[in-house]
Amino acid sequence: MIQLAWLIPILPLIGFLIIAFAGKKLSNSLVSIIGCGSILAAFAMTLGIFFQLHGSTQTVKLLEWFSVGRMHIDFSFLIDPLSVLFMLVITGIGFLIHVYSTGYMKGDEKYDRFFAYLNLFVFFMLLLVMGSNYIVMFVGWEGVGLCSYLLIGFWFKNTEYNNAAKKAFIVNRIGDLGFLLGMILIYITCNSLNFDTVFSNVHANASNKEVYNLIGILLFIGACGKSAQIPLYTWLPDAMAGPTPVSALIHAATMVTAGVYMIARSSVIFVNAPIASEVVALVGVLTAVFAATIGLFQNDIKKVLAYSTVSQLGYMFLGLGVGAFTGGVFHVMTHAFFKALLFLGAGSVIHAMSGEQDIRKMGGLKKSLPITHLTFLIATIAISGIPPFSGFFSKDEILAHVYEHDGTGKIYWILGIIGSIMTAFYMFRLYFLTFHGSFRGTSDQKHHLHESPKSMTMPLVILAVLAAIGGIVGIPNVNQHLLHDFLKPAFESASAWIDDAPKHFDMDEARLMIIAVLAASAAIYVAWYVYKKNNMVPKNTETDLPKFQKIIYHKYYVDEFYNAVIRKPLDWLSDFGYKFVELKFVDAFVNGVGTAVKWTGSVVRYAQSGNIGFYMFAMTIAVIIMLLVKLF
Amino acid sequence: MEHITVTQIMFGVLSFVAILSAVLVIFSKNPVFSVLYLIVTFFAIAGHYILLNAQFLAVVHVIVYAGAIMVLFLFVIMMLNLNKETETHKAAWIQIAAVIAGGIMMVTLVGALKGADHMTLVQPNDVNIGLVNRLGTVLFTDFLIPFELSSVLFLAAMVGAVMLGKKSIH
Amino acid sequence: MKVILLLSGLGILALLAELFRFKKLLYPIMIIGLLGAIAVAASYWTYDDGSLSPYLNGMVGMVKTADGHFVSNHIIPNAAELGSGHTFFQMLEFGPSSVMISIIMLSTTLLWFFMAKGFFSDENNSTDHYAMVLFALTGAIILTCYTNMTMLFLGIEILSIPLYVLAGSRKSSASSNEAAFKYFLMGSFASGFLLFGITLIYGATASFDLKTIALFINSHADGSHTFIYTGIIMMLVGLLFKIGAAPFHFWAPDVYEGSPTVVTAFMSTVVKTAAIVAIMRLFLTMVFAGVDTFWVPIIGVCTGLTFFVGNITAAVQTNVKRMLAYSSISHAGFLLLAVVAFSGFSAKAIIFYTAAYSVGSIAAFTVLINIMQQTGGDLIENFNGLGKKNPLLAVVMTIALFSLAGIPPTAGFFAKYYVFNAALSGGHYWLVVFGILASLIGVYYYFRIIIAMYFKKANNDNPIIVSGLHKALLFVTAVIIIVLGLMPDLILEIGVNVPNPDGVVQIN
Amino acid sequence: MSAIQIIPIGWYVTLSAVLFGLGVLGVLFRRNAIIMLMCVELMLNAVNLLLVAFSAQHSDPNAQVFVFFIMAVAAAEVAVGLAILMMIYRNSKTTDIDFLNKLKH
Amino acid sequence: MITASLIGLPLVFALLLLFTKGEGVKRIALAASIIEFAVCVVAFYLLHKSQTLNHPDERLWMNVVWINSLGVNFNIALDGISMVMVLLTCFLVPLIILSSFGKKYENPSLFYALILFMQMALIGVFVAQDGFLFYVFWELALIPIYFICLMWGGENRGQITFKFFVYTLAGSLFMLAALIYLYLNTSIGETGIHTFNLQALIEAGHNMGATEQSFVFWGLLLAFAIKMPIFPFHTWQPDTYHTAPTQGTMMLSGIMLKMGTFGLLRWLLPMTPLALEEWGPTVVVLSIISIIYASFMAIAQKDFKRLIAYSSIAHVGLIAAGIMAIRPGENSVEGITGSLVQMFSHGINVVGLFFIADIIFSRMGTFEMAKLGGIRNVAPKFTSLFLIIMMGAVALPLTNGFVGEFLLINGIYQYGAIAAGFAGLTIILGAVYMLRGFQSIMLGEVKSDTSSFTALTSSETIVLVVIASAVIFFGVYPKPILDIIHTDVQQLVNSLKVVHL
Repeated sequence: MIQLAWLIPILPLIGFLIIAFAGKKLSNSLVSIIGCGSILAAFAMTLGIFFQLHGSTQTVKLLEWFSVGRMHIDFSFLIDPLSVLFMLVITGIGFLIHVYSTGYMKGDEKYDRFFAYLNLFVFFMLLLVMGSNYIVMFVGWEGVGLCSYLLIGFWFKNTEYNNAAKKAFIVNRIGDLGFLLGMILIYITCNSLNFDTVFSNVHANASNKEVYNLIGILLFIGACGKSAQIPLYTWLPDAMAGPTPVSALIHAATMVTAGVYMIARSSVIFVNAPIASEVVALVGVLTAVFAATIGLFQNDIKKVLAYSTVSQLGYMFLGLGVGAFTGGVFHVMTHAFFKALLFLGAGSVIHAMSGEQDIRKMGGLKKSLPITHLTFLIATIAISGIPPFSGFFSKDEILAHVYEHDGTGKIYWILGIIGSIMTAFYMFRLYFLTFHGSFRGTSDQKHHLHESPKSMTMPLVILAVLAAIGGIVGIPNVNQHLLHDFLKPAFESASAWIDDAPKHFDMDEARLMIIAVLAASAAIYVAWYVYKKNNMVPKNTETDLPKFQKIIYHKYYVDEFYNAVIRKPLDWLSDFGYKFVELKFVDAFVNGVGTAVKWTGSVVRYAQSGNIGFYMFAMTIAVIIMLLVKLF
Repeated sequence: MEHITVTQIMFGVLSFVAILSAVLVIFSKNPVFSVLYLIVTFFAIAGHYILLNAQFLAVVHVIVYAGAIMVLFLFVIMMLNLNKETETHKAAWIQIAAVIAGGIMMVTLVGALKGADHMTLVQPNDVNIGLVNRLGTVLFTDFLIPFELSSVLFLAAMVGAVMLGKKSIH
Repeated sequence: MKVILLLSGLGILALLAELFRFKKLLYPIMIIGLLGAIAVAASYWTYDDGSLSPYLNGMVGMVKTADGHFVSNHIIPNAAELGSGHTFFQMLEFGPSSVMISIIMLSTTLLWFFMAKGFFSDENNSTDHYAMVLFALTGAIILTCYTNMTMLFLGIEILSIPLYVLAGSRKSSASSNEAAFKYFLMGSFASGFLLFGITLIYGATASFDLKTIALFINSHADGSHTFIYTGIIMMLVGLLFKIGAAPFHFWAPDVYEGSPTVVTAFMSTVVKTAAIVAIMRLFLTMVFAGVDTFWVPIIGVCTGLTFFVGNITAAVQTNVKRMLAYSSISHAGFLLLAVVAFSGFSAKAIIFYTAAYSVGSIAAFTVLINIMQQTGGDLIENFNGLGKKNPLLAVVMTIALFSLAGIPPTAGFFAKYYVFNAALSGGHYWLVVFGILASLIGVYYYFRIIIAMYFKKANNDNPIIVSGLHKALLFVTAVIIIVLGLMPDLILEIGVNVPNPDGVVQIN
Repeated sequence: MSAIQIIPIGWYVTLSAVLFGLGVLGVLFRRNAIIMLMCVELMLNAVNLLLVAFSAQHSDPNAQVFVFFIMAVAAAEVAVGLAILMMIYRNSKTTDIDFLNKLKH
Repeated sequence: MITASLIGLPLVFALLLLFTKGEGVKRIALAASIIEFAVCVVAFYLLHKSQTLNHPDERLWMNVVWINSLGVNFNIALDGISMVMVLLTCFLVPLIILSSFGKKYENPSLFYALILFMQMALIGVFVAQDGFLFYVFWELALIPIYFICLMWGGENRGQITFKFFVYTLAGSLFMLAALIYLYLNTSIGETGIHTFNLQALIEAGHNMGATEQSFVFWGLLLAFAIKMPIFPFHTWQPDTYHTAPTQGTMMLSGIMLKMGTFGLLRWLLPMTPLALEEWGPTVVVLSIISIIYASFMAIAQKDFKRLIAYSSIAHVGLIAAGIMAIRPGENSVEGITGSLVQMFSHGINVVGLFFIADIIFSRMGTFEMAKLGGIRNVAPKFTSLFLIIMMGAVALPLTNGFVGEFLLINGIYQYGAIAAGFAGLTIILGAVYMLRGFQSIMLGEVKSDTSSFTALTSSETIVLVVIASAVIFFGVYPKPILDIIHTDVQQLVNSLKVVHL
């Protein structure tokens, strides 16, 4: 079974090929069947592997790709607990979202195209997590970027959407460059790009910290791009332009966690790169807090979720940075559950609201959308870190490790708690504004309000269950931390340097837990007080906002800042370069040579005056010069 | 050289005449005078030839140059009715430039060849080389080919002169 | 010698033709005569000795010194061993290079006759023109094989005097008159310098015989060369004048433009070839080899100047004929570059260059004549749209211009190649750079015609009709250009042997 | 007894150079084509004189023979040259070189 | 023998075409190029076999005397490096010919004859083992393209093509001088004649002093730098690409600029070790400047064809940097291998892109991106093909652009991390301009002009599909290319002489 693992990515690829080439001729239902079926099959196979794996690590070779110098790159797959975990998330949640999409995208004229892209995305995502070397990972890495581009700009008639897609692709590419350079440095250092060789090599030459720090930072730049960390996070909120299932799958559950996967995969390198790890943690925690503050005052339902995603990703990196690899991966998993659920719920709301995304125009949807409401609530609680929902456990594990981190740990921890307070606040703000209070939309919308079809609610329910109970795999202070034990082989070599083990439940951790829960509860209370009890609705006009709120509402003007500092100068520079340097200088110089020749010619020709007296005069002068120069 | 010999005096006189008349050739306003001065120059040169024991050549020189070529010049000048000051006088600076250029040319040339003074006679002088029979022998043995080929030259010049000189039919 | 006799005989025959009224027969006789001359010239070919001039003791032997420079190896020839070529009274020597260049010039003249057919038909004395050309050719042949200063002088005059006449042969045309006058007056002025130079060299060496001069120069220390040096400068005036090199080039554009076009074609091919071969026989043999450090810089500077003036002025011309005149100055620069190079490759370079350049020029001038006759002008715009109007003319013109510009696979490319080869082996890097720049500017003005032919719209649709003879001529020249461009060994293999430039002097 | 035994060859050289230079000067100075032609003749005569002097110095008749050829050529040149001048005069009624500058640039 | 026939066939067909009239010409030309491609495949097979057997196949080379007196031989050989380039040529020419099927060129027989003639010259450049032969083919390739541009080009072509011609000729004349200089320094054997043989030239180069080597180096480099082109020798390129008829642009960008990079590889690298040591860094810097500079220029373009033209400069800059970043003696084949792979890939991609530009122009009559937009609405198939080819151009993995670019940046990194960082900017900037172009042409609401965008004709579809398939095929399976060059690249790298200044 494991040797057939190569089929797992191939299945969605086949799905993609069929739909892409024959999509026009197939009926929508057939497209759905192929699209969902291929993912389901992949999921089933993954499950099979999961049960057969027993903590082993196996490599499955599909075919040789290229081999240059010391570099031998195969299309081969590494099947180990880490990858299997991600595969499960990808295929599992991927399948659910496919199913959801059959309802959500119903009636769209490019229904087949959508499924084709989704399948292609799953293919690349699987490639990313399954690859047994950095190159295959990079293939997936860039491939998901492409799919992200295609899906964000799925409704390509809208210029803004296109811009968002383009922005996503380009910002990602900035990160990709870092990844690429990091990869090359790995190759130069370790003479290979295969994970096993690289890691054993790093293991053997652990003292080479400077290089590993550089590699780590370069890789992390890549992760920043893909996983939307400061300073490369700006694309993710814009990426919400894509259809909501896309946001759920790509921009919440799977693709954005690729960075986490990459660092977790490279754990051996990072544990030997203290500075890089510190950078990861620092950027993670800053992003977590920073994005959370922006989330506080957003009014677009998807934007709130987007910033929340950025923030949660920050937590994951925080975990990775302090060495809590299992914690980070754990949070990836739970986050996938509840964030996918949130997005799908939001999608359901938007679907019901005929495309409206502004929460100021919603309210009181509890009644019309009971299932959506319930599942959304579960997810909200989960993300806010209230036990016993899944988010609590994963976040707790990260924060517990952070607290113990040498030096900066306490500060990180405080920041983490602040972040989670804000998370709880804005999530419940979102929840109350959407589902409670009175309906603030148009009567037309009110008339249309309806619960979504089965195909959409079923995935919601399944995800709600997972979001609720997903945390049990990582309950601390049980003799067996399931997830940790499962992932152990993947982080074994890293654990030679760092203790990634779950904390045994002691008074310290209990105190931390209680503080965290209390803080979150307080935030929820405030949200309830403001938005439920007082029925406060964010104002429509910006002018009334207090200054700091306005700044936050405008996302600290970071986009504007980037525009002014990077994009505009880039445009200006290229325009200036073209108009002045290229045309007026380089090209003009070349043309100037021609002009100079002609000008000289037009002057020199006057020596040919036609007067024979002058001719002979010139000849005589020439003779005189010759005689004078050569003889005296 | 302590004494100035007769030959040297003759050399001086002839040279003076040659140079003076050459200058006059250049600076005479009337072309006819130029021709006449040139003939004087030629005679002076012929005198030099005689001094140098090239008697035959002196004779031929006078016949060809003074007798034929200069007459031809004179003839053309007369025929074209150029025997007055028709020459336009361009700006003075052109003339000055010409004089300066020519002068420098002259000085340079003289200067360039001054270093040759030390060249002395390498072999005893043979006074007979200028005689007809010696020249004839050389001309018809060593220089036979150029002699023959100069006929081509003459033919070409002749035909050419006729070609250009005769009036076009149309 | 036989060639010279044959040619002068032909010339006289041409003159007689008018008298005895067999003008109709004359043309075929001319062709046959020229073919005969070529055959005779070829019969002088000897395979056993390939040096430039056996009489003048071959190519200058070149020795490469430790610092990478080439210097001539002054080895005094042993007089007893000299003279294995076909010498006549020690005046002429029909050595390998003479054979090659004679054949080139004779063939060019043959092509020229095809080109000129019909050109003088409106003149009442076309036979005189033919006779003049043949006399000039006689002079040119003399210049390929002289071994005596007398013959050099006579050759130049025999070449020049008919040309003065030919330049003025459009008697009613003011520009033809002016051309003839300028050519004549400056020509005789230059002859004066040449003669003064010859005299000075005679004064130093007591001989007009090149071999004796060579012996003298090579056996005397540099200190006693004042006469020689001055003489060389003065001779160079006359010779550089003939080849049209700056700063003695002023006559060329005016004369080329003013002369009847076929005469211009003759001047820019045969006459230029003769002039360069005259230079070659003096400077690339033992004659002036002993004083190369003296004359190489002089000719080098002239070469650079020639490149500059010729090309840069050609670039601004609008009149094709005048442009070709300036371009011929530029080609003179290339020929001189080979002389300056003063290496074992120089002679070959010159021989090939003259061949390539002559054929290319004949083709270009043939096209130009047709254009002039049928559009009434010789401006570049008269070529507009030729690519559509008459593809044959356009294609041949293109090939010819490519050859003149030195672009493969044409003969002109190899010509330039050999010149650069020679110059580089002689170590004249800056002149090579100059030459490259000159080639580029050359491309500029040649391609203006190509652009006009293929890119510009024609002013009218009048077709250009080409006579059958000209068609054949154009075809043949194009083929020769291409064939020489692909198989240069056709000339070079049977040409002058290149002595080993790294080795020692070759004395047979 | 030849002058060459008494008079140094340098004197002749100088004389010839002066005459030659005068010829050049004349050619440059004058504008009348016929006189320019005459000055060219003067140049040739300077050469002839020098040749004869050298001939005497070297006791070599070759130079004198060479002078014959120069004379011959000079004659031929003059014939052609005057023919050209006649032709020009017929067309343009002038022999002034300043009017013969239609061909230029 | 087979190599000679690779050169001979197009020539024969070109001559044949000259004497053919009528509409059938294009089909004959297509057939000819396909036959040529078949021969090329056979050659590929033979080479592969001889490599695996490690036994030289004499059918792949030919060495006969051409100009005896100069020591010039008609010495051609197919090795792995040249095979890739020949394969590229033979692969692209049929596509280029096919791409012209929708057009009516005046005087078609001449047009196609010139294309085939150019193919002949290009193949000659790639297989020449003799310096002189190389130069002759090098120039020969210039002539047909000049006429193609001059006779069938767009606005203002006279001036622009002229600039192109003179500029490139300037470079090649200096190359000629450098080659002659090398030639004159070759040792002479019993024949007493120097030789232009590549190995002899290399030997001569190695024996020269540092200054001499520098001159030779720059002479050669100038030609290659102009042909590729790299900054600051590039200004002929955008205008020429823009003005040339699209088939001409394809020939220029797809194949001809590879002459420059190929020249670097075969003729410059091994020739002058001292100069390489001294000047190599300068060239790398220039190349990297041209990557960034051209990318900026591409961003500034409003005209799609010009955008592609500048993008081509950027790509070729990367290739050049990868080649020149070699450090002799370090046995790092990545840069060289990458450059070859990228030459191959870039040829395919850029031809595809120019064809796309042409398709758009043929329907809309403009390359102005501002006037286009929304074509995706009416031409989904075209969009997909465009997208695939564009992804190849931005070097997305699994497209052909990736392997080469990765190896190139790898090679440059081994040379210097900073250099690689700057060179790698192409990944970002490439995405910027390409996506901009794609977006403004294809995406957005359909405009009144673009609504009439007619579907692809069958010939257009075939060309684009073949190119797109190649983009993906060589992205997924670059092994054939890598295998065939492996030995020779290794040999080249090993042969580089280590020097220390």
